[in-house]
Amino acid sequence: MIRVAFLKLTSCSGCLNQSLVALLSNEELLGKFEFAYFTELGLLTEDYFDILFVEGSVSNSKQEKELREFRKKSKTLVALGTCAVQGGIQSLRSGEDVEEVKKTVYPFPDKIDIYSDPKPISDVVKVDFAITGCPINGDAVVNFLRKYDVGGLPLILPESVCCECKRNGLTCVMVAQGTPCLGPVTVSGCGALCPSFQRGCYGCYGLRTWDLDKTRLEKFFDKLLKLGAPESMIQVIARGYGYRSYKYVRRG
Amino acid sequence: MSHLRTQPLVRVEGEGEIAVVVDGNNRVIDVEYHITEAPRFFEYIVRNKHFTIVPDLVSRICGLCGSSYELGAARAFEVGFEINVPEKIEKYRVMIHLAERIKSHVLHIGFLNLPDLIGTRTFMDLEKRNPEIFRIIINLVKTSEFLMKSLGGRIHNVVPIQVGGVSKLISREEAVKLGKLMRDVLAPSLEKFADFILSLETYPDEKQELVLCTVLEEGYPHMSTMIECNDTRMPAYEFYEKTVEVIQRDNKTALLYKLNGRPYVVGPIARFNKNRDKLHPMTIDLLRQYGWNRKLNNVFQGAVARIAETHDAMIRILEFLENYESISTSGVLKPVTGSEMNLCVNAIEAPRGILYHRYTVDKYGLITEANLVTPTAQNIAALEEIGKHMVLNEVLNENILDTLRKVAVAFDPCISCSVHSMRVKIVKKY
Amino acid sequence: MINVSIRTDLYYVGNIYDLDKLIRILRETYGRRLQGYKYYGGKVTWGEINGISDLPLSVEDYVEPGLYRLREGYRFRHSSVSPKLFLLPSKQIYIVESNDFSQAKVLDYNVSIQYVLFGIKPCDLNAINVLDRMIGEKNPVYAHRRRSISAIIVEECLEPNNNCFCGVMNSGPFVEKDFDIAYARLDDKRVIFKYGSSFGRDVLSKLELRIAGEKEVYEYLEKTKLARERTSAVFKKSMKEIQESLMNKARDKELWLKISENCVGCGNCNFVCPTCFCLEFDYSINGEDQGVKIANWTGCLLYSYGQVAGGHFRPELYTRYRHFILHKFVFYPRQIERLGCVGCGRCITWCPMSIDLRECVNNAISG
Amino acid sequence: MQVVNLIEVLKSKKAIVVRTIDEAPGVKTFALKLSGEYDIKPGQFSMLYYWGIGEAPISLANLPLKTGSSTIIEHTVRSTGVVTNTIVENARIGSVLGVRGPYGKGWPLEKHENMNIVIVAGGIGLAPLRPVIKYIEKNREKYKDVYLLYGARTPADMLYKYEHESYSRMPGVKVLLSSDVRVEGWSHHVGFVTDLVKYVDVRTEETVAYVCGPEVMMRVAVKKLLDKGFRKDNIFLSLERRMRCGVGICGTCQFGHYFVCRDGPVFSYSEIEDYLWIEGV
Ligand SMILES: Cc1cc2nc3c(=O)[nH]c(=O)nc-3n(C[C@H](O)[C@H](O)[C@H](O)COP(=O)(O)OP(=O)(O)OC[C@H]3O[C@@H](n4cnc5c(N)ncnc54)[C@H](O)[C@@H]3O)c2cc1C
Ligand code: SF4
Ligand code: SF4
Ligand code: SF4
Repeated sequence: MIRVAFLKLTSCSGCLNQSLVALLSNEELLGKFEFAYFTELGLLTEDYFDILFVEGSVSNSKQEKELREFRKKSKTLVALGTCAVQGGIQSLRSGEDVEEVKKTVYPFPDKIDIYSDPKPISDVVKVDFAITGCPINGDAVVNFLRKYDVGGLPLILPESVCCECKRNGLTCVMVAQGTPCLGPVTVSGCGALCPSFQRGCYGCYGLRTWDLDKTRLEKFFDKLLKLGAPESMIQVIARGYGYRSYKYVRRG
Repeated sequence: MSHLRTQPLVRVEGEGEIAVVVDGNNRVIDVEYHITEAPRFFEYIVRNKHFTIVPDLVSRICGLCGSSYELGAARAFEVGFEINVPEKIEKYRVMIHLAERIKSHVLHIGFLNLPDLIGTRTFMDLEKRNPEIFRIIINLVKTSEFLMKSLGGRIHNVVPIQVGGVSKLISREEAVKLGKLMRDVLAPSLEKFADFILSLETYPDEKQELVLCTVLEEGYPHMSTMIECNDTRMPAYEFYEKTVEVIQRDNKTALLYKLNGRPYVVGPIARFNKNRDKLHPMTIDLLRQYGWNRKLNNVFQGAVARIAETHDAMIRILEFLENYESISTSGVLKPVTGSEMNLCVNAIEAPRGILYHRYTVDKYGLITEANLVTPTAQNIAALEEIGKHMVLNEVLNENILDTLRKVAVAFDPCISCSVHSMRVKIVKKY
Repeated sequence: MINVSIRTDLYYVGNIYDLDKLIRILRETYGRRLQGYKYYGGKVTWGEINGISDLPLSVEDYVEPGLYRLREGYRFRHSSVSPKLFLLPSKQIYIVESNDFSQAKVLDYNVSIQYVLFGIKPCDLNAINVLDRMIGEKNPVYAHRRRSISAIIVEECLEPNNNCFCGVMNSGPFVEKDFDIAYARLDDKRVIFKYGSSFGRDVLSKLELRIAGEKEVYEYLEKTKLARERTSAVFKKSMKEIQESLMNKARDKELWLKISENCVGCGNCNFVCPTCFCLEFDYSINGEDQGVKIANWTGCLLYSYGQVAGGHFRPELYTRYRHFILHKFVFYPRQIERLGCVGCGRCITWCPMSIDLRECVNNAISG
Repeated sequence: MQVVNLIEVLKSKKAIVVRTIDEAPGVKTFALKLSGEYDIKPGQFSMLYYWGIGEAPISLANLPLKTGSSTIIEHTVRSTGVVTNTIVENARIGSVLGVRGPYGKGWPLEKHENMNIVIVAGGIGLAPLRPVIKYIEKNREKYKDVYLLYGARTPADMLYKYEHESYSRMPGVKVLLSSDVRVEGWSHHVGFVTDLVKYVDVRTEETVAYVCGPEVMMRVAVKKLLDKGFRKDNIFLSLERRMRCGVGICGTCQFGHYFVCRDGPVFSYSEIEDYLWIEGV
């Protein structure tokens, strides 16, 4: 049996739940993988793991330490979800004065132990494979596990959401309805969920880095603004879901 | 310990700890439940964001009941901007919300609570102990996943809910198919599961006096701007911003909520005990068969409330799907941004209890301030009181810790911070 | 271009209800199944045509680069889909194999079904010709689907849309061969029919249409001529000069960088293009422990195109954008002796960045 | 008319690993046993399938060996990505791999009888050329002088080190080696393999060159060979492009108007002159 662990850092458990549900829905996997560590299920064996799935970003030293310890016990580490891969939605506070941030929520802000910016886990440990998404698509986890079982990893194809949108035979909401859509600059994987519900993508799988540079991206954002997108839509991908990539893209 | 009241409140979820304080003779003198999760500052990050994107943002607060956040926020803005969502569309959104209730309750009972009720270590052990129930639970998880995906695109952070309505509804054919699947697969599994849960004889029966709070509505509680606590009714704004006390304990990220100095309880128990006569008649029938058509005595009986709500939700969704008319017009009304500051308030019954949203929005449609109160945060105080009451003055032993863990599990603070994973910390005081 | 001596006996006139009759005859008398542009839920997609109510008869597409609106009207040109969706499915399981390679399954072809492509456009017909030569028998999935098409019924365009340039690509807006029946809407009611094969003639004879009068034929020819002209005045140079010029400038990096400066590499143009045929093979394992090879659409504008282990043959977007243009205008002719672009304008319409292929070609040859 | 079936086009044959050889860090040679005929020629390639993970085009690395009812072929695989990593890491004697092929056009060896042959190989590029050497060895009398110019980043990265001596022992065969970096104990050339072209001493009109290696290296080689007086149609290159199907339906291996899988991978320089110098074509 392949021993699997799920570790949660700063996040919402959504990706863990997606994984859990996906696993239970594919029972043949239950015979091949053993949950060694999964707090939701009350499993807390802590010796060694073949696969460690990590959900969430790192936001304080305690988590950083825990993550390093778990890495040491694991053969393969998989970053699960946009939080782990890019920092996630909580990155929207990155670059801001952390004391101010604390103050808006806590009466005693100085008691809160928190980094100024949430870190993607690749800042702390070596990541062997990344599954992006907020939340991840459960199919990606199933695909990963099935391939791992035979000795390999899935191939990551760098694509935009538009590719899935078109393959699914959807009508482009941006061109045909004038609805602002972040699909062209967002990493694929969700199956073009939002366009399939007749709304624009808001970038939850993170910003693509390949092929984009600052000028192209700015031109695209201008286009969205012209279509009436609120600034916030751009902030959400540039400073939240795609925070890491955006920095990379801007550096060029 | 410092007591104070402040305006902005915080949500909690994730990893937790039980702290037991013992005296020199190893007797328990105090119990604290801590949420050790690092905060994500949603109240901060929604600031300066346009209100139309806020439902999608706040749905990321919870990976289990994301759609409650989404719908709760959307409704808050609709209330604030006086947008009238057409009845049919509103009904559709309610169905997504009920589907989430099913999914959440099934996960909670199956994975977290059931092991305690039947005395196994984890859900996985059930495979050998009771393979039939194991199968049934997996089946329920699968079908409720399918239901969520069909109505909302994914199992949480659903896609169609937007301020002003939904972006797309399923077609009539899809509804018929889905209805059939529910009737053929979900319903029979749920009947069996309900039979199992309602016939268990392991529920503790002693009475707990609880202050119960729900949103106030004509039907079974769901979403409203009014709150009812025991018999007192008041606007949600007044309740959360003026009446309840908020306490931040030393070094802890979670805030405690109290009402007139006392803990109160939100969630399935509160809803059930106050409104069980408003459940679907078929659900009431079912409860009667097992003698459960009565007030629940304590939080350990929460599974009964959850099964009842799951059953009720399933029947309502079934009826909805089987009489489904597709609406051809687009489901989203374009909200017009107000010219002044708008106060947008709403309270929604997430699976675990009342979720309160309050946003102030400026004339450009940007959020200036936000306040979110989650069910788990509100239940922590009650959790502590009940836990403490059960173990006070006893000599510390394994059983005590287990009891404390069970109390938390029964409350279902949130799947990820459920006390199955809680580490126990013992503090000595001499 | 158009024969001046008018032969009226080739043409018949009817109205849109004759289209319904045509559908019924094909379905009932000939037992065919119809595939075509389908109006459903406020959109035009691709699917099975069961009657006149499935046809996009009372909508019209208004397009600009990067913009598409369906509005009331009777001049539907096209949508983002094309017959490619039917002939070369966007994602298709090609083969399922057991892990010792002892067993293999492919999808069951239902060879007995005879399809008719109904109401496709002249550019679509030409695109099918391109695909026939490009993939034809090489890809069994395509070949089977192609063979299942027993007849092709074309709707000609008397008023092409803003982005159409089929004239200059010699693939529209009317058809002269490779079809069975073609029809065009003279106005919102009258429809003029012609046949292109004996099968087409037989079917038309069952419709009991009136033979066209000289005036109607004249009107039709006049309109086609105008439409052809409108879709021909696009490029600054002749096709031969364009091709030479494109090849000569292929190494001018600055030029191509400029031309592709607005592109974000999303790949929409590839997917909507009726002649783009590239496939990505995806390997996975299914729930029954079988290895599955799936063919998905891919395209040269995607980063993954040319990406190889430890490197990349076309890392820069401009090289892929250049490939798109060179392929359509230069390489296809070298591969299959005909242009790869049929001038349908889809890539222009559906580009979220409103990039206009015509402009790019013009810039490339003059810049 | 009978339409070809997908099975004929895409089904992999079962191949059992009968021998593995560690060539260099991350590079292994696998001898694979297939039942029946597998008529693959030097320069052609197979699609190797690691079941469930994916396929990769891999050149023939030795002449096929027919034994009774089965054929043994050799493929040298360098681990670089998803499929190759999995093969190199997991495949051992007894493992089952899938093989489709043979595909592509090989080296036109038969056309070049009675000529001198200059082989220029860089790194893993020796793999598709090794069967050429073996073929010449078997048919030594058919060819005149033979040069093998082989370079790698370091001597350790060289393939088939255990055979180099036997190559140079063949009559009329000169083996010139080169390492990109200076390494202790290395007595051969230090620098690029293309530097060795200047040592080739043949009448160019009677000589063909077979080149395989990284694309930059091939470009330099072509330049030097042309400078030396080689005719364009006497220079042959084995090209590499991203490849999915191997049979000309996926379109991802296009190089100008060629499909590398069907029209290549071996091209004469005169065929691809138009394209070779265009970045990213
Ligand atoms: C005609 C030909 C002959 C080759 N012969 C050999 C050989 O003898 N030995 C050897 O080690 N390598 C050879 N290669 C290179 C080898 O095909 C790649 O290293 C291999 O495909 C990488 O696959 P991957 O899955 O490990 O890489 P990933 O990057 O994970 O690639 C995924 C897929 O992309 C395609 N791909 C990736 N890289 C290449 C590439 N360089 N060329 C073509 N397709 C690629 C494949 O379909 C591959 O499965 C040859 C390539 C070609 C085109
Ligand atoms: S709807 Fe969005 S994702 Fe789909 S093609 Fe249009 S821009 Fe791309
Ligand atoms: S379409 Fe965009 S926002 Fe919607 S699920 Fe996909 S990646 Fe996320
Ligand atoms: S390149 Fe553009 S205009 Fe030409 S056929 Fe393709 S989509 Fe149509």
